[in-house]
Amino acid sequence: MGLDKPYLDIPGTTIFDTDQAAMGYHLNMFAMSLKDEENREKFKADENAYLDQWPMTEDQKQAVRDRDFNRILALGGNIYYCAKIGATDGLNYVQIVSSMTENNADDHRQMMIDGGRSPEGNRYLHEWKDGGDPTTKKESRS
Amino acid sequence: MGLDKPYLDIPGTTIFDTDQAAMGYHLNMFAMSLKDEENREKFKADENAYLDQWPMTEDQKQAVRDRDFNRILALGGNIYYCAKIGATDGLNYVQIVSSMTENNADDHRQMMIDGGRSPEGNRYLHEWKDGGDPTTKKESRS
Amino acid sequence: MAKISASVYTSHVPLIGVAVDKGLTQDDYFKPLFDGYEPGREWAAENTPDVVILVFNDHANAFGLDIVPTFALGMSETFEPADEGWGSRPVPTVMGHPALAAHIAHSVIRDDFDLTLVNNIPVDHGCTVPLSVMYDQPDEWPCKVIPLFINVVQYPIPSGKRCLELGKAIRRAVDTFDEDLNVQIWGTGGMSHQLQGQRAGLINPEWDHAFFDRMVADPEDLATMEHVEYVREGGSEGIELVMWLVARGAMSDVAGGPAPTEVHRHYHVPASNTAAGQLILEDGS
Amino acid sequence: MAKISASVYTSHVPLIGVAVDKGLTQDDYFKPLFDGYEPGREWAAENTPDVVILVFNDHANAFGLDIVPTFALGMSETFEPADEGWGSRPVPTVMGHPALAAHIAHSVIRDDFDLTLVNNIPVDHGCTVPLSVMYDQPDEWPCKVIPLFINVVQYPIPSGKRCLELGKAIRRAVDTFDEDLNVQIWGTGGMSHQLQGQRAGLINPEWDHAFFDRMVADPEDLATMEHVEYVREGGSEGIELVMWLVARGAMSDVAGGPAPTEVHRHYHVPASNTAAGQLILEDGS
Ligand SMILES: [Fe+3]
Ligand SMILES: [Fe+3]
Repeated sequence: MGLDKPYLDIPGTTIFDTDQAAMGYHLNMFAMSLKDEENREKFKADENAYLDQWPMTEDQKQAVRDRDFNRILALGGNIYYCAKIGATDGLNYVQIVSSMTENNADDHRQMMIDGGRSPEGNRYLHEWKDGGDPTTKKESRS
Repeated sequence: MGLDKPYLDIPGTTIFDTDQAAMGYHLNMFAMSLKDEENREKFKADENAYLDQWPMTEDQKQAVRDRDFNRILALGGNIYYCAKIGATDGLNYVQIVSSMTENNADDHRQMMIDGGRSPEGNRYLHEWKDGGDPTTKKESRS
Repeated sequence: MAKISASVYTSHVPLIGVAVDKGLTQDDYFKPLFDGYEPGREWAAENTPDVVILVFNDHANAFGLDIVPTFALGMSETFEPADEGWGSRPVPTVMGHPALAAHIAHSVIRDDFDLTLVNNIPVDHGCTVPLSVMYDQPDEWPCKVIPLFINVVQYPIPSGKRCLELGKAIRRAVDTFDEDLNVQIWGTGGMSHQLQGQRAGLINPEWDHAFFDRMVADPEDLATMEHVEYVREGGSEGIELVMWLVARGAMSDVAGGPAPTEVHRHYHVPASNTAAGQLILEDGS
Repeated sequence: MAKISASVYTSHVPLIGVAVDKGLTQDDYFKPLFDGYEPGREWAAENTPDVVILVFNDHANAFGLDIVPTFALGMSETFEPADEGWGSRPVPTVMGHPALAAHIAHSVIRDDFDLTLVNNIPVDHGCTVPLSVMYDQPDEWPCKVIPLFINVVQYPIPSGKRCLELGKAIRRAVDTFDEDLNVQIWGTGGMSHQLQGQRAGLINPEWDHAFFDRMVADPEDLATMEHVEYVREGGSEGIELVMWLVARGAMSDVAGGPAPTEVHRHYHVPASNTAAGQLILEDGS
């Protein structure tokens, strides 16, 4: 049998396993490099030149340029590594996280104050109209 | 109880445990740096300047300058790390290893061809006249 | 002899650190959270240990993808706060306890745990935020800290059962350390939260409260929970709660001793994207 | 399905690699050693596996003192030969098998082994010399290799029993991998030798021969041997022999299957400072 991945049946969720890690190796190592102030400055000064130092796929680079975190995760990114891209932009975690959802940052902050997203209807792929396809545009979900 | 160290009762032998590793941290990391050709060239060009980049004790630096491998080990060095000092000098393992014993390199090589050092009389500290003190001059042992 | 006297369980949300660092703890947003931390801080002031074994996960600050240890124990004298992308937190250097760490390493590896031993490695919010939660803003942390890194980021990650067993082995190790030391063990991370994907923002108070109850009353049973349940019910980053089991395994009741005493429990939503929880158990023996 | 068909046990002395690299294998000094390797090479040519799980220890080339894993599994596509101080060996890049490595990681971690997973890490003589012993000087190695690093350099190190159990877990993992793969597992290092101190040069043929016999006939019993006996009888670097138990644990007889068949045994003193040994066992099932 192949790897047992019961977590694939959870909608809107990408588990960072060895397959994702293999796909996203350079993407994540690029993102992790931004923990150094010097590298953040270089990235901000010339984003394309900085990205070209890393043997990432063009899709991965474009997802970074677009700050499309759902796509970044689908292409092997891990949220802790890739949050450093948002940090470099001066964003906080609520801003980064909300960008992957149907909410803007203010709505997301308010949703959290109101108790967060309920697990009801969000546990299994079949509970989502689009089957929880992570590449579906978030607006079309609900 | 403290750490159980039954290996302290073996003569002429230093086990690289967490205590030795803590003592020898910078010494070993200096030695490991010599796995890079560029660093070997720097070390050969100016040994003292290179050593001064590492926060080692003066004793450790002097043991390196003296290529006194028994002393290097007593001060926390590990043979695999510190063999790179010998490698940088162009020595092979028999030359490095024999320097810690009563033999010169040729005699040591011949001893190995003749079957090596017997375990007889070399298993316990009490079997050695000097009690296996690692700081005893090797010439005075037998 | 050294002895583990208590265990603390707490979220380690970065924003909680920001609130302390920037003096925002009495703002409307943070006040209910920090009011709930007050009893824990009073307890901490009266029960300052010599050493905390602080169980947490790195968040891409100490380790990259080149070396991913399942369990890594911090052996060195000092651990510097990491720059995680926003600059380093203005908190004291974390001071280690190399002698106790070495003793634990020898004992636990002999006990069939395949630890990775680490030196001179930075510690991120996972380690420093719990210290701020308990000790606020001192010039120096009031105790030594042995960081214990658990991989909960890149799957495969260790099972709940394995985490509980590691805690048991750590208790056995501490019990045989010569010096008189008051040791606490802190399990950190959680509670329910999800930082990624379209499901981000998930919070599950019922599940979190049940987790508290089972953590106190029946950790062996709780330890059988599969990873997928943590993720489905508690969010993808709620998996961090598995680390609480390491601390729980170090309480004497799981080895047949008396039950621990619950000193304090606190739960608040939200801290940033997270349900923040805290639990303090004094050892029964 | 994948299957572990054989295990190979061999010394990995740097000088053996030098002899191959420099074409010295027919010199007076090396001829008796390499004559004894001939039957193993013939067997290797007729029994080339798809993948070798190669058990060895790093010698301060891949890991430093900042991160010391007990067990580390190589996950990546390629592993470059290390420069150990004398320049890199002129040997092919070692090609990994990421899919099987990932499967083993998931299975073995679920089985309570606390692996460290490593990527893009150099491999030293511990890995490349056994390949030269078996395959001489090909343009490319004839099989994929999954490096498995065991810490036998900085104490605490894993027990013989733990190494044997790891081998058993690896067999269970390989048995459940979907693809048809012929897998071998090689345990390397040893035999008796000591590279340090005034006792350097120690060789113990009686003990080495007994080690061979016990390895074949009763690995469970051999696995109870304490580290101090390896060091006292087999020399401080003879401790490497504990790694042979990982490979031995992956033979089916230790899990109740039929005994393996001994294909070849070879012993020669000296290779540099070391007693060189080789043993080949075909799995019985
Ligand atoms: Fe966390
Ligand atoms: Fe070796």
